[in-house]
Amino acid sequence: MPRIGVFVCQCGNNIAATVDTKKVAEEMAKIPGVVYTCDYKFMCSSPGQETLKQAIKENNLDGIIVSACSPHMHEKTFRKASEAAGLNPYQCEITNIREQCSWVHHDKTKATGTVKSVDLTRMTIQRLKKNQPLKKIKIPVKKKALVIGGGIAGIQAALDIAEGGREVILVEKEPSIGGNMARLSETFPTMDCSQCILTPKMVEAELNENITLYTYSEVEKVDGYIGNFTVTVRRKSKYVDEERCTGCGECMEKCPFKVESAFELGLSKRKVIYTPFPQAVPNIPVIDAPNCPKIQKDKCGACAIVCGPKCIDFKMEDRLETVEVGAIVVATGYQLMPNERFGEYGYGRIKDVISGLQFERLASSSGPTGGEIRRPSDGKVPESVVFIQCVGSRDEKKGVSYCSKICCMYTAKHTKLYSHKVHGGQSYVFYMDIRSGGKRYEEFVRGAIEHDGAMYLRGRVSRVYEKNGKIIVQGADTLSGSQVEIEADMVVLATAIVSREGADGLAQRLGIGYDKHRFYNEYHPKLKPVETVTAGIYLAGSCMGPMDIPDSVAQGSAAASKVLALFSADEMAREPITALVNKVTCNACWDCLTACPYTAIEREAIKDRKGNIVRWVARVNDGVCQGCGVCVAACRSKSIDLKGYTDEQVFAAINAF
Amino acid sequence: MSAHLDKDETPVASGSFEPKIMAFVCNWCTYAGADLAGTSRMEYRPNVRIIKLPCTGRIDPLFILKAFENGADGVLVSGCHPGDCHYTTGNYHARRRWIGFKSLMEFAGIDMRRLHFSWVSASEAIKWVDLINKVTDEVKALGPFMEYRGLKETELE
Amino acid sequence: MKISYYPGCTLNTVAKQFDSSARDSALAMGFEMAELRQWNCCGATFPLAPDNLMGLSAPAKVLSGARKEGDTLTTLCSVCYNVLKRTNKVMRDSRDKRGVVNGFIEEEYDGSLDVLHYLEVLRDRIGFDKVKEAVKRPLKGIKAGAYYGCMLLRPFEDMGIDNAERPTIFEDLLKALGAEPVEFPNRIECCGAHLAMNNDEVVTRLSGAVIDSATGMGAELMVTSCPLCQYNLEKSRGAAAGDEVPVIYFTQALGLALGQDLETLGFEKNATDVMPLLKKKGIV
Amino acid sequence: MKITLSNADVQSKGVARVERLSGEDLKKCYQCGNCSAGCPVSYAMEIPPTRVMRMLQLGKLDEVKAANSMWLCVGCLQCYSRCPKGCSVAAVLEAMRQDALREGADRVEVKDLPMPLLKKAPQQAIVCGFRKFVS
Repeated sequence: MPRIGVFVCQCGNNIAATVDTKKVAEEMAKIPGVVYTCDYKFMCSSPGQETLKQAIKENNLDGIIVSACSPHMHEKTFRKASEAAGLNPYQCEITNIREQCSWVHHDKTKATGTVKSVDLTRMTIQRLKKNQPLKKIKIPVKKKALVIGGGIAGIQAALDIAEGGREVILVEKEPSIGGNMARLSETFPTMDCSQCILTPKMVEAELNENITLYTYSEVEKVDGYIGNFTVTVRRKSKYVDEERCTGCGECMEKCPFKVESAFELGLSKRKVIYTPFPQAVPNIPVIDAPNCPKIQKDKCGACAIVCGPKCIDFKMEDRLETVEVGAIVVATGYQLMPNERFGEYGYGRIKDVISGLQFERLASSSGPTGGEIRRPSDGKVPESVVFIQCVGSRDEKKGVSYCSKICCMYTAKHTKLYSHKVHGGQSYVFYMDIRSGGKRYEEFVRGAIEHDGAMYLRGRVSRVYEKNGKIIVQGADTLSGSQVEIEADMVVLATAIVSREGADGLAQRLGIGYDKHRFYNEYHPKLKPVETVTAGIYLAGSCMGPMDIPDSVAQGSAAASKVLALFSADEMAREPITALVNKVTCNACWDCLTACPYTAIEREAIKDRKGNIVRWVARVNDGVCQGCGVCVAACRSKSIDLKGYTDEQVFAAINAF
Repeated sequence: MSAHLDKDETPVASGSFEPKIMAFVCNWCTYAGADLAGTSRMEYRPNVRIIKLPCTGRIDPLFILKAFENGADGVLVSGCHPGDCHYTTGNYHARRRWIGFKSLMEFAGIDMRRLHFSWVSASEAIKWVDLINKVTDEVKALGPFMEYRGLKETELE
Repeated sequence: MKISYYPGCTLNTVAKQFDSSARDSALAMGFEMAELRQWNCCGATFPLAPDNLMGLSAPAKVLSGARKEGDTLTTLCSVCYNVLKRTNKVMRDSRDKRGVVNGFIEEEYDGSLDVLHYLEVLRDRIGFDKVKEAVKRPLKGIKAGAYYGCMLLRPFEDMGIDNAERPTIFEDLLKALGAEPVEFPNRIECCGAHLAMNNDEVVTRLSGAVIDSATGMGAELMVTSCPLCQYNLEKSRGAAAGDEVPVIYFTQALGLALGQDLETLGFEKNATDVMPLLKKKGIV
Repeated sequence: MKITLSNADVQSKGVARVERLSGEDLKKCYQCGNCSAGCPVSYAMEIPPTRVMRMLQLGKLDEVKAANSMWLCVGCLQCYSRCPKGCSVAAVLEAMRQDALREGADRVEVKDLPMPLLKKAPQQAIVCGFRKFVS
């Protein structure tokens, strides 16, 4: 027979005004198994808690009920007190007779409140009888982090974690870290040179002894859970020994073959053995294998001949490396929507119709024109440039429905750069709305119009075509209500920002959610902006949606602080409200596995003594399970239960109704 | 086991039938919404008894049948709004299961007006109050639900 | 091969040369255009307001009749093509509208017909490479501007004949015929269409802009796929920078290249004279 | 220009009718101007396409009906083809034209049409013109 104690709280007059707490206690004493009851003015006060502790000890109670306020208020308080008195904290249950009873039923005769309190407490008592003592789950934490993506968000996250004294592996797909920010010329609203503020950070990341750079590498597989991830990284063959290479650049000089530079977005060519840009970190070239005649046809090999330290190896192969980490920060960034989709703008056919990112390269002092604005077709300095905003953004028919957020600002910046570099040149901007919410952003846009003379036209462009060597832009100015035709020398499209190609695949490998645009989902859009539903995996930057540099950096730091908090203790304690599989009855239908929102359910092989697999069953990973119980209701063979909310407990409460 | 305080009194005989409503709610949205109704000192019909679960996705259809067996005249299920689930998708599972379960309940002869499914967020105290009043009044109008109560007694015997 | 053919009103009257050159070219390419036994006017405009089902009954009647004669229907006139193809899609995709329209015309048509423009037949059923092989009199040295107009291409999701902004089907055919297609900006802009009835100013301006745009890119010949475009362009030619550019139907160009008699091609019925150009280029 | 706005304008029944007839949701239009930019006859319209949509959003149906815009639209669908919201101004104008024609407001008198036109123009122009201009 259980030994249960019931403590009914008067909460001053909050409960006692409409509930006869004494009567409730008396009624409860009649229930078999209840050996102690009392009512008290303030159970949560220190003397109240002392009463509770004493009663547990003196009466040797193995379970207690506190009928008081909402469990959201004081469940922790009373469980802690129970624990102090030597009782398993999960043998303490709360009945909510304040928010659910005395405060919402104003019957001064106390009849209504008393009946309901008796019912509710009775239900909790019967539930308590089925409780099992539970233990907090302790999970060991590996204090090493993995950051995926070496753009500004990833670099920031890695630097902050490293400065917090923890090791970080920074994985970057390209041969150099830097991301899209490395392509930018100046940055709004301060007009700092992007390279000038980014390069020191890149170098810092390379030199920080807590950071290991895995460039030219991709995450292939992720196993495990918070504190204990095992990640397989493909380290693509660079054909250059990173350890020995001194970065002298002799090989690139001597390489006789050139292809279009992806970093320069097709605006210039690079060698087949290359670093994407001069300030690359690490400053180690890679060989572009598909274009290398030596690798493809065993011809040439000039680079190997001139290489002093002899670090070129044409036979080098990809390596798979496994790393063990406790947390992962995903910062994979964005790309631009393919402009070719908008045939009316002539991108790809008219050479001088370019994307905003290409304009950044033209304006960048390290770009293909050395920072002079010259058109790609003939190198002429354009006398008039038309900027078209919202190409693909806010276009639910051919593009994406959302606003790409940064284009208003960078277009204003482009007009400024253009007016500073080309005196007498005229820029025109077709816009729908100017979205310049941000510190000093509105002033920046007004500056472009008022000081730098950009002509802003409110309207969209219908069509762009070539005529007699000019580009004709056919648009509308809705403010004057007229059609507008402009003869331009160059057209710049502010193309929509979209998620990275393959973002969905990575999300599936990581077990994190993404929206229909393949942007990653934060756990909560307001209160948990850098967490994901998978514990231990955090987000930063524009892999979540279009974002500018200040926001990306802030998020990188935010994700890093989450990682450092996780790493602050050797073990992580979690509520033991998790699901549990009955391996005997589980028939491996995997309904639980498909239902689980957290990928907490794994397949476990049951083996005989010889090690042959006899059958499969589901297993719940306590490190991942969040205790929602969806799997329990999904299980047809009733083989899963949820600790703390077992079928037995719930049915006992219903039966006591 | 649960014979306490006028429990065995036949409700109809007393002349003023007061229905018993069982509510299964999720911990994060509706339970918190009901708490807010309390802290705001709103008033609603006293006929409802709440059972808290982590998520509506945890609700086994059997819970509802059991509630009817144990004398509930009406049952209410309420959780987070679609898209707001604390567990991301738990309430979608609940909704899907609910759709299938509804036809089974109809087949089993339960008047669907005795069963309510709703979304109440943590800030919707007023919605919670209105919901309880509405459900109570509707079930009251339908009269007591006796069919499943016999089932339980025979089972116990 | 036999393909059902819907000529439409204009091809039996003022655009006879469009019809005859197409039929002869078809035979030369190995298929016969079998004119529907019975047909009526398509209405010459697809009702843009979706509640206007009455406007669908005439084209639906044509389609229903054609279905009884085969599974493919081809047209020459872009407008007929537009109306029939879109009506066919409605009859196939919308169960409600199908019911109402079938009620009007007392038929049971389900939209199962393949409606193809003659250009599509050449491209998809015959193949432009086959056309190229059959050319006997290549249109060498002629810079030709292919004028699409609106109805052949838009709306893209209904017509689907080619990319609505960057079509190539017309140019591909001209290339196969040995001509040099000139891609000009206004090739997908409107000619003024039915405003020919009451608004010469607009038609002259729009069609003039089309010709200007083509000749500006060096076109010596305009090629059309619609009698109304043909009419508007020919009529407005004088307004355009004093140009003497002739306008012909694409089937006339096709027939010419396939080596047909000049009489069948009916160049004399055109309002503009193509002969000087052909002579200059040494083609005839 | 000054307009007075009332609830009756903003919730105009006439405009709701145009929406029903055209199947277009006028609220979707966010005035980007692409229709006006690409419309071949916009230059001659008293109220260009973008502004047609705006005036209707404001409930000013009569003003739009009084203008020549709906009679000039050739239905080339360039507006629809490039509208980022998938709206067809052509359908809206056609719905209004239909409405006017149903009330008997013919745009052309058949007897006034010049003989050379009737003789030379393709039948399709005349059929189409009748359907667009005559009740």
